[in-house]
Amino acid sequence: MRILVQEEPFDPGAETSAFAQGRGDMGAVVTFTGLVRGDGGLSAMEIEHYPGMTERAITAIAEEARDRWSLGDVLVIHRHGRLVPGEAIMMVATAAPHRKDAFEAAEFLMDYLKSRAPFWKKELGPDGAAWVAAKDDDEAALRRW
Amino acid sequence: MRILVQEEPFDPGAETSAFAQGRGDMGAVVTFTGLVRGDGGLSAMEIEHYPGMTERAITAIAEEARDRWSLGDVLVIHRHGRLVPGEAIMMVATAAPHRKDAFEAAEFLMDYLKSRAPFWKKELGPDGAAWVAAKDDDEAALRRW
Amino acid sequence: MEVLYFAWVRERIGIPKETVVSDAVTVADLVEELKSREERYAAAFEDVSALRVALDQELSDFSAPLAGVREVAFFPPMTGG
Amino acid sequence: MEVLYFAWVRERIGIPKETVVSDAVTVADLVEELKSREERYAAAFEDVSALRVALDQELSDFSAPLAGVREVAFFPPMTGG
Repeated sequence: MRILVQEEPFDPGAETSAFAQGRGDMGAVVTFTGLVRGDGGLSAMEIEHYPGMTERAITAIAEEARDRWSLGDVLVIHRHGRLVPGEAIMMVATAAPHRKDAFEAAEFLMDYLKSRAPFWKKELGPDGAAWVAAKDDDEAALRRW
Repeated sequence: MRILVQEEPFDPGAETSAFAQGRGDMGAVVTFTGLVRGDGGLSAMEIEHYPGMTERAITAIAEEARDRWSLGDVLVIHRHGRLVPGEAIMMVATAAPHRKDAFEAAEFLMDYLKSRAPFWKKELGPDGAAWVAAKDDDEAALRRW
Repeated sequence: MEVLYFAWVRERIGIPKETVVSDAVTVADLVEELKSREERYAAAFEDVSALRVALDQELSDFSAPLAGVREVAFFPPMTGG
Repeated sequence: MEVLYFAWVRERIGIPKETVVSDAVTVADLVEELKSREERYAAAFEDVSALRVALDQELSDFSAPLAGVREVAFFPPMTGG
């Protein structure tokens, strides 16, 4: 299990390669990458987080995923600081013997990261800066687990 | 949309990088990579396919995914021929504005590729060669779509 | 018409492909005709419920008519992905 | 105890962190105490249903007791991922 909370950019492809490497017993690797969208004239995104709690919260989420599904490994990378459109904000990767576990665990991790890990996004666009509001949909997505 | 049926190995990481590159309007990229598992003493896998029908079947599956979900792009790579444990058999990637579409479309593509694309796997192990039997689970997985 | 065999169907029949001249009306009729030919066909088509058929590269079923079909393929359930 | 503010709560109050000496029994009591201090606190805590609270870096709620807590953090609903 590997959890990285960092300001530096990362390369989702290189992380996927490293994660999938030499998994003789795992048949399925699922990755999710979240990218900054440039629609609405967005010029940058600033992500604030709560150092200390962030790592704890993500570790707890990842451990719960490992308890619930048969997983070989879990990777979570989440950036903070300033990002521009097209850049990767975060990624999740899961490895499992079977695809159902890998998919479900990745979706579970994403649903929890959206609403339970202490990150806050601010969008900078033509009308200035605005904090992204939490979506009811994201809260609802947690109820299925 | 890009569909590749090939004997040559491919690098899931490099494909992920290329696929996720410069998607200013897509917030979510999901990838699934299927790897040859080495458990049970498996030494190699041979994948037979039906040239011509394979490409048609995968194209039809990918087009259906684009009709059903809001997707920016779809990638499917599937190998045939001889593979050894740890090698990537296939991958699917989906890009969408939102994560729900990217996840669901990737799972849909996988479920259909498992049972509706003309590939047949043969496992070579300590007791000789054996064709992989289709699983009832895989047929059942299609019913949710 | 061209008849193709894949995976263990191909192995049992011993060839990947052959040209068949037949008056069979449906896929099931063609299967009966092939089974009556030789033991290896009878062995391959013993249990058609374990088989799938494609007509001109589209999945079909054993009751489908063969009129106008150029390529028939028989194979076990697919195991891709 | 240390009190931390994030995102627009931090912006409204104007500081990311402060040390607060208080006899507040619950989080809600602490919020009332802070609100009575200055207008910027009253503005930040105007609608606590729009806020979340963490006690010693674990999500909690406004009725939770503060006994033994060293770090309290107030912030809007998270928007990670």
